[in-house]
Amino acid sequence: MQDSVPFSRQELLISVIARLLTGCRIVATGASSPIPGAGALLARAQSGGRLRVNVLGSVRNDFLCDGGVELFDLAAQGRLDAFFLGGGQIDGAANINLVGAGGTYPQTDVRWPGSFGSAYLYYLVPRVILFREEHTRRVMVPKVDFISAAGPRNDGTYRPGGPIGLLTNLCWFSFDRSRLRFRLESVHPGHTVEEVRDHTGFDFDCPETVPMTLPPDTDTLALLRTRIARELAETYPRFVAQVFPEAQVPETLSAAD
Amino acid sequence: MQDSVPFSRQELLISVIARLLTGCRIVATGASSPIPGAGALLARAQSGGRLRVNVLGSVRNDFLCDGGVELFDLAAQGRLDAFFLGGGQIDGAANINLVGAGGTYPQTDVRWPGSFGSAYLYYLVPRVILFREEHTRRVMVPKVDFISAAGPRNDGTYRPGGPIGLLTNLCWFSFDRSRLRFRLESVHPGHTVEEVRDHTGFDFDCPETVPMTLPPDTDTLALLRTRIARELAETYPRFVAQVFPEAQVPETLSAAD
Amino acid sequence: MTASLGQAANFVSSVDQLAAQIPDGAQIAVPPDYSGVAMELTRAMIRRGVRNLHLVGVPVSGLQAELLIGAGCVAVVETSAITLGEYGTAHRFVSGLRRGAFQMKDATCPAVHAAIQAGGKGIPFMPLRGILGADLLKNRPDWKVIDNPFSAGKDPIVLLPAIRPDIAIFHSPYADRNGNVFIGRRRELVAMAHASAMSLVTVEEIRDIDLLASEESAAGTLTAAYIGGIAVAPRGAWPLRLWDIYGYDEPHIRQYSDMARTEEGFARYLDLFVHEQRAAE
Amino acid sequence: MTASLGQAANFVSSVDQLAAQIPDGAQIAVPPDYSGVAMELTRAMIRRGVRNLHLVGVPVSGLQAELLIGAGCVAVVETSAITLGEYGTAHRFVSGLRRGAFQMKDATCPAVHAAIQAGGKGIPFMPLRGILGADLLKNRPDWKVIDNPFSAGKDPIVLLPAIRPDIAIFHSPYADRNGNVFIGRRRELVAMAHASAMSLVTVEEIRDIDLLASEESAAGTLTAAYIGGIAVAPRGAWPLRLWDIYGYDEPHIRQYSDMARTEEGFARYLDLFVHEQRAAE
Repeated sequence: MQDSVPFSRQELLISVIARLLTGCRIVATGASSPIPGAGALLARAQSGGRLRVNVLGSVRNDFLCDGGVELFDLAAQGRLDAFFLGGGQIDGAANINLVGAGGTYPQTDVRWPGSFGSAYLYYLVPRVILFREEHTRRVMVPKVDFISAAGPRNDGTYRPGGPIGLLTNLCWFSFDRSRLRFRLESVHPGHTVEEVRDHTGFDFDCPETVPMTLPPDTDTLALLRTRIARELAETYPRFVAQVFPEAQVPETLSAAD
Repeated sequence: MQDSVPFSRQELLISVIARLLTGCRIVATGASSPIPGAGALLARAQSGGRLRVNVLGSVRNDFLCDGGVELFDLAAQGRLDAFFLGGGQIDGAANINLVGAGGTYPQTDVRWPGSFGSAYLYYLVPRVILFREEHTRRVMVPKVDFISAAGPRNDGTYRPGGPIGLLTNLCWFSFDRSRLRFRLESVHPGHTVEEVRDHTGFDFDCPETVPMTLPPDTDTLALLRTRIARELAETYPRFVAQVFPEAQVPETLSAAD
Repeated sequence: MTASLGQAANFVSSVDQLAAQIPDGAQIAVPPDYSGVAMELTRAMIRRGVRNLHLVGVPVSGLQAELLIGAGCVAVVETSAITLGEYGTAHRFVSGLRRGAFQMKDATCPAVHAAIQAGGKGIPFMPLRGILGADLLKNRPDWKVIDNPFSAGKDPIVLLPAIRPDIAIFHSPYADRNGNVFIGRRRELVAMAHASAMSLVTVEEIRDIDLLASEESAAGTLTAAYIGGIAVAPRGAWPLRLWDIYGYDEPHIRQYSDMARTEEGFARYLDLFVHEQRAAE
Repeated sequence: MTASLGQAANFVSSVDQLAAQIPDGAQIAVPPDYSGVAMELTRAMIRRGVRNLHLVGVPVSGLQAELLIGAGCVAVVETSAITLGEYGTAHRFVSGLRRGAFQMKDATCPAVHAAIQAGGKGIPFMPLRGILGADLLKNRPDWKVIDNPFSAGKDPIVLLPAIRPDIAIFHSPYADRNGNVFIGRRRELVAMAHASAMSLVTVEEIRDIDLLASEESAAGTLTAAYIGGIAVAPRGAWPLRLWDIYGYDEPHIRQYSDMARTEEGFARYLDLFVHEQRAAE
């Protein structure tokens, strides 16, 4: 690493997301998604204005005017290039569960809010990035208890979209659409392949040598800590205060001066 | 006739239409329809504000805000109580033709603009008033050459709407939904049943005694020639100038004073 | 509290009068927490003791569903999620679900939108891509899968039956003197109103203007023809946000989520913020 | 003529540049005569000599279709009507139809709207009530009738395949500095833009504002993401009306209808008002 600037876990994830969005025309992020939101805003800043970003919950970064359905229609029109989905459970076939675990549906032992738009966007958006910070065997399960949105199955179903991979606190898996399996592409600095194996409940492909996830460079960190932090603060003030404590200072000062 | 005020052919038609709209909640009129428009505005004035009227082409009498599709959606929702349809040809089964006559479709000898919304509204709006001033065997044919919108057929097809009757320069026919035939209800003042027969190419039911169409009373004529004429003038200035020449004078005067 | 404003217009009633217009067993459509939720009316509905509602979140719901479920007003919940977002867990929803207190119809956002649009278009169903392979489909016998009749090969596609609620319920910044309601770009409110037999709307205020008078203002208007009643309810979305006009009352929603952990706590919340409210007016 | 305004913004081009973006054989969606027709762009298209267009009137067309048909630009006409209203007969349409100069796909207004909405929703088809028993259905093999899968008894219903035009073309009063276009309550323009791969728009002017900045103005806006190009064309709908901003040039349209009775007359009209136009600029 030529860059000696230290960076946080969140900054790494944001920079990875921004790289995954290279070349996109329209990207949207959903509710309670500060890291994907920051990643999308960073990708926009680095795109020279070619990327449009829609941050759910933002006023300034919301270019839609046709109500809640427009994002979904955009996806079906083929205009939405990337979106983010998580899951209370994610399995090795890339099925995701946002509904509940244990027990018998609908009386599950644990209940999450619900599937939101996953059962649709997952099928239509070409670059779905599965994003879940917690990387444990509780989340990364052999088989989800309830399929909110199914992984690709190559069964001839109309499906222009699907996961390109899964990003967690530990690593980045790509998803192989022909083999229908995750493949470990890189492990984040400070973590190991063994750690990933220990905390993953599903089987995945693993090359002999797994590179380290490329850390953000100095320019990216500087951009992130200034302009991106300020853009994000409109929607996620608490996240920005916590992750980019210095970014807010100039704003507060200039407002007070 | 207790009323001695003379009235025009158009005033009679307008007053008949207003009576046919009694009890409606929402009525719409289409393009190039000054007489239905005036009838609807008259019915609104007489409803004490309970009737909403949408006059296509009007700005002041257009309460829709959701684009061109809203009128059609209103109809399918069951909210649009009455609408008007005409036809280059109308037959005794209440089929209407707005496309063309003679020759072989699409190379018909005569071509009219097209079916517009008839193939839909005719099926969904409970009180469709067929309105065609010209009452000749050219228009009132045994069988239309092209069915833009079909008359009711009692074949189990979903059809909450359909014609309540046919109003022309000569008479008012009701349409009998069980017999699927027109019935001569009244002949306009100055015309006869024989005249109607002579100029109608289709067979219709005819009672032994056919009453005269009820003419507009003095109050109705007064309302029509003042407030209604002024309301209509926004959309149909030339019609108003021709049919209600005196209605415009006060406006012009007051504008000049 | 609200009856003094806009009384001249005959479509304006009180929040309690609106609540009285909602019969037991009604299917009601409600918007998400950020889109203008009629919370004051929701409290009035609980006070009136409405029962057996079929609640449709268009496409999701939150605190409004929580309160109605906790107060025993709801028989069916049809939604793509029930969430208080970052402000805590929807305990009454989770607890009611576990006890089987209501029928759960889990959906996905665009499916609710499409079914509501089908309702507004008066068509019996709407097709939608996606969903295939999801367990949602197994648990929605009302959703059907057919082979796309326009496809040469095998091409399964989901058909969603139209949703036609009895009543759409929401809160907006203002209505005009003729009962037209400003909805801005929240077109899900328009879709809900078109699909529903009528809409009951609370507003911050009635303005002495005509929203239909200009192309600019008409563009963001729900026309009065869809409205069954309007009541003035200042800060009527509290403790939720109203667009960019006022924000969430975060401490209150967190307090709610804390109290709602237990049935007793929830009952105390109702006493404090719903039933007592009437006495305070 | 138009290049001098708003040149700073990189999405703004000239009317002729927009015309050059429309390839031969393109399926283009156009609004009715009262909703904002890009007539200046239409004249530029004729000058550029575009051929084999598939013209979709959403849901009808008028003078724009007349000119394009008369000038030999059109291979397919899909519409619920072609009409000049009270201003005369659409002679070139009628004459072309008689000569079999183009394929005619007669429709009914709500069917075009529904098919365009299906295009915008990315669904393969949309069901619609009505139409059954009409000869329209006989002549539209692309429309299918199925039995409503949600009905217990026999319940035939028409399915319309989605329309997904290559280009939506219209004229609006103004766009903002970011390429967002004001469309007011003309939501058929939004539906067309959503369904189409891109939209080419002419405007009276570019305003130095941000239409997305307020809920009020955003409500009447088509967001820039759908736009493939904008050109400034003052009185760009002439001789047609632009909403309530300017009216029809009635004498001109009557003159058109008179001249268009014969092919020679129509050719003279083109010389006078389309081809000569370029020299005059």
